[in-house]
Amino acid sequence: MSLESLYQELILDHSKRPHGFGLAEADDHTGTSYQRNPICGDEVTLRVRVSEDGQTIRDVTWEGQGCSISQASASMLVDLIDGVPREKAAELIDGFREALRSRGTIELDEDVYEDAAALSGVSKFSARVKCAMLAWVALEEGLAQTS
Amino acid sequence: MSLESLYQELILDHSKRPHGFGLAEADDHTGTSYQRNPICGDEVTLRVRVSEDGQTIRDVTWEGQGCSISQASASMLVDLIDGVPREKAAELIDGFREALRSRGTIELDEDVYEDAAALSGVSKFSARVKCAMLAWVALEEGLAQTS
Amino acid sequence: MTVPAVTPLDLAAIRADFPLLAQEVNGHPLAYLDSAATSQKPQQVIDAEVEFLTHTNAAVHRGAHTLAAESTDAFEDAREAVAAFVGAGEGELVWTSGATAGINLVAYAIGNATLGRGGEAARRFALRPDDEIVVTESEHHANLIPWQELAARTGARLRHIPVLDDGRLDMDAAAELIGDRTRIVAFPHVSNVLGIINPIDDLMALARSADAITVMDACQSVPHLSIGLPATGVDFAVFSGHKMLGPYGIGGLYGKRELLNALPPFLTGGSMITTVTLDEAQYLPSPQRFEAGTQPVSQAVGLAAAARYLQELGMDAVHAHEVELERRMRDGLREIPGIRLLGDTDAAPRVGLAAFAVDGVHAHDVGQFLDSRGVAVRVGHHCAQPLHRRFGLTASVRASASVYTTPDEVDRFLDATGGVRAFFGAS
Amino acid sequence: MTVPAVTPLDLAAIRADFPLLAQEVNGHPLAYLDSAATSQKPQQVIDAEVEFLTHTNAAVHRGAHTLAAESTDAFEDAREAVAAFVGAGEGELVWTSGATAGINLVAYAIGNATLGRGGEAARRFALRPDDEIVVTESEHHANLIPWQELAARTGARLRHIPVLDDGRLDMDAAAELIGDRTRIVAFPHVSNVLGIINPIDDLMALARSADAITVMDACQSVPHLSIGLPATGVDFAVFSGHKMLGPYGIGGLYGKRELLNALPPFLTGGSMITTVTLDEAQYLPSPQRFEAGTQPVSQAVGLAAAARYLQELGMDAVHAHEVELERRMRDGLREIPGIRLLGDTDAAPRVGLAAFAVDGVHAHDVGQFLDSRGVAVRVGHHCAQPLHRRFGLTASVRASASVYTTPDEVDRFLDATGGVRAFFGAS
Ligand SMILES: Cc1ncc(COP(=O)(O)O)c(C=O)c1O
Ligand SMILES: Cc1ncc(COP(=O)(O)O)c(C=O)c1O
Repeated sequence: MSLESLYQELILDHSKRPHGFGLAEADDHTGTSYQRNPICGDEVTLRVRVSEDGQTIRDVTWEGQGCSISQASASMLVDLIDGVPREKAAELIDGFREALRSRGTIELDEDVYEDAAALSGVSKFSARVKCAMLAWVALEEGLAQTS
Repeated sequence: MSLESLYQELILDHSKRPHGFGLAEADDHTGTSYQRNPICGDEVTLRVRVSEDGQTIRDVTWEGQGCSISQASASMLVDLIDGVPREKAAELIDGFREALRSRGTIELDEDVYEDAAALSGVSKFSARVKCAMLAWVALEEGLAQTS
Repeated sequence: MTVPAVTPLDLAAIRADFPLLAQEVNGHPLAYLDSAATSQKPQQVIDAEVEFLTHTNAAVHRGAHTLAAESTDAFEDAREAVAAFVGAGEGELVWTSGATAGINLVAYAIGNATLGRGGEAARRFALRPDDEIVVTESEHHANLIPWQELAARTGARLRHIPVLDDGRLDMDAAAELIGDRTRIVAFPHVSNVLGIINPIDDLMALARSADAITVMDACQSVPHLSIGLPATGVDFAVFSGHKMLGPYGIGGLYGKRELLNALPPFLTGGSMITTVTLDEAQYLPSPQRFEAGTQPVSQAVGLAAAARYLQELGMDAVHAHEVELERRMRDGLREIPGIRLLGDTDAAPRVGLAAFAVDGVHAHDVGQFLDSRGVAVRVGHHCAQPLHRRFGLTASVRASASVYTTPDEVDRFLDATGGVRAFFGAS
Repeated sequence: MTVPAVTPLDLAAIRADFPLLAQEVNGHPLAYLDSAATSQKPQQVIDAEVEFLTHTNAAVHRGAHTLAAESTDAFEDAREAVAAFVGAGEGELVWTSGATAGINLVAYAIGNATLGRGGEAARRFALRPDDEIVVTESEHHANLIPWQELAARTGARLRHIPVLDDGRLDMDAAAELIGDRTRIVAFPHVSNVLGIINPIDDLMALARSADAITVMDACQSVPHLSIGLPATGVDFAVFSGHKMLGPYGIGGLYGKRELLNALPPFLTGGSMITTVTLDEAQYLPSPQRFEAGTQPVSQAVGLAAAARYLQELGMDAVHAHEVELERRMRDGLREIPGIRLLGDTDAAPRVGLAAFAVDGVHAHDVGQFLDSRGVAVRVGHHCAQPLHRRFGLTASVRASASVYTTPDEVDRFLDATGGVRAFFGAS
């Protein structure tokens, strides 16, 4: 595995100019989760807002600090998840987790995962999988609070 | 090391007909020590009586149960130590300990140790050294109470 | 006990895997009959550890570099393999340094809960004075003293299920003992002295009706039986690597995941926390919560190799082999005058070991005599003083088998044992 | 710091002893600079363990048979060798599964004394509410959380000696902190992040004037310095085998004999008792008192081989070698723009490690980049979150040397580090 396949341009770009950075106000329709990678101390606080009927994701905002993988992953998640139905989000999270844990055997589909598909390469670096998962686990937990 | 050099006739004889078995009454001139081998549960309770002036050993009695080495060693000690000056007893104990811990490099002198010299072979069986030492440690502790 | 039909073990092939067994002792081929104390290790286990140490070795869960990642993978793969061997699921297998450490972990963690550690979730573990902890009279000290100490620290009372003359647990007494006050029931799956497989379903039924926490000492069963720990229903179970063809310094604690995550930590330090300030720490879930500090990484890899080795033999075949040897041992010992077997009953299933006393000859002397014939057995109280006291003994002789033990070794053991009383002139 | 004149290490010969170091990583020769996390093991250590397992292996302190006796001798000889390495006398070296376990042992034993265990002799250890335990801000979690937990269980208060901007301990603050209420002072001999050798004589003087129990974390000093633990005056000290060229799963607890014999046991189980009834147990003196259950026997043999290996190199030569590498690392890092060294002072003696942050690039990314060049470093908080917080960081990069580290490896590390910011476009 080359370093360049891990740190694709797209990833470095997202990590430097992250989308959705800065937490929106909390209200009755938001769920918030704080996740931390115990190994390196990387952290993400992510807030997800759902529609009135709870069925659709309205927006995702977050704050945190960490390596370029964890920051880019959060940023890419924001792009992907905004406006998506709740069920679809759960599927996306599951698929993302499966691919990341696959030790390089499952590629994320670009048509489905958009920019986040660039994170496929992380699955070959098992020590970095947690970094990429941080925001997605936060989303999962945040969503669970909004049901 | 052959089994026969460990279990000499003399040792088996002493173990079957031990000398000094049966505790004498305790009084102002006696010291008593209980010793136990934690590995096998062998135990010896030994009582030593000293002369009025405390300088000479008057008699040694004991009770206990255990392997033939531990029983024979106590019995041989009784023969050797009865009537010996306190200081001499301490020397004998030290010499015995040194020989037993020598892993076969030091032989006990028959002229000094009498029957107990037959225990020299035990020093080559490191797992059995504790068995042979049991009564001697008890004597050391018992004597310390009579000073 | 009915033994399922299985392919018998290929003993010649197995023995070729154990380099130590080929040696001579005192001029005789070694007959190693002390496997219940510690087993020998096949070349596969040694090789797995050496391979790890010479090609992969680095700190796990801690670095981004290649060797660290490979080591972490090897370490967690090992956990999966050992967990699978005992049927444990994710988060249910904690590495310990051995069974003793595992039981202490549970006992101290309960003690910590009693002192208010672990917050709300841990309340269910807290003991009150007059709560009762029930053990058996056949306990190895490892599953006895930690509970004595916990009782002494918390004011709980320790009670015990007596052993019958034939070595079985007195289950009537157990039914009386285990009741409303019982908070913990700790028991051995298999006694390391009697070789009897205890009726754990009955014990579990009693414990469940009392809503007690159950702790099973599986030291002498995991290496010898096909066992699925979750299916037994026990809350916690422990075993040691060195008794199951694996390395020293490693063992497993199985626990129901929900319980492990509610239990406060025991050992604290690195790699088991999320956030640490100078004043307090937040703990990771199981298993990391209980794995403070650098873990026995190469040993985990070795233990996984041991589990795979056993799995390939097939635990049913292992058990059938060992039961046959036990039968041979016990039948043979019964023929020798002046032998008193401990737990000599056919009314209970067993593993491959036999403990006995020789009339007029101390166990230590018996062991020494057998050793001079190349036969290695264990003598002493086998860390079960109360059980020996129960039978009026301070020490016994124990012969125990493993996958590599041959009928011929058993015969040599029997033959030598037959000569003991004559040598020592016991009448 | 003055370095004594010593024969320099023969690096080529040393490297030939470490099979793992010969490999390539990501197309580059491996430069293993993560020895402070865990060291690599020389063939001599691996061979000693394999030799034991294939020729001697049996349960120790427990049997009369030949292998058991030989194993016991090997185990106790190993203790003597490791004790000699750190200057410990008879009964002063307790085997543990590692430094973390050693510190927990002391902390829990003190907790047990506080709960009344250990009788009269143990009273001196009992803590009262408002007693104080003093640690440092530079602690590894292993020497912090056990004391937090002990404080939480006993009502004692935890206090800490702050770290100055340059990484040294604030000894003025220490002099203020340590006083009448201080019962325990725990400190690292060498910080695993800063590499600074702390002024332990001064700390000991303060602790002694307060009559406090002293506990030294010697994890990062024993592998790197010539050290006689009794001469330091500390009451207890711990170290880990795997950081000193030895196996995982073993470490040492040094303690003054008289204190060890007064301390109540921690782990309980087999082989640490004299008499056990169903209700209570009597304990052996140190070291057995603290060695419940089957010990890491082959690992003890391996650790003794590691101690002999280091002794043959000469610890003064080892230290001189590592100090030179440290100098080279730190000098080189100072030249690279955007690097912030932690504890970059020449006012304190040091061991061979350097930790730093790279401006605009997260430590994880730095580590990944270096790994792609074959350079293995550690990234993260190195189990010292409070110390990182002190410097306003959550993570850093640490390069650390051992006996086998070459100047060339350091240069390759420096070279690679010089390219980090450009790769990640940090401005
Ligand atoms: C200073 C220090 N203390 C304690 C420890 C803990 O040692 P172990 O993980 O071997 O128990 C370490 C190593 O991680 C250390 O560097
Ligand atoms: C039944 C039983 N329980 C517990 C133990 C303790 O295991 P370890 O010494 O490996 O911790 C043993 C072995 O000695 C045992 O046979």
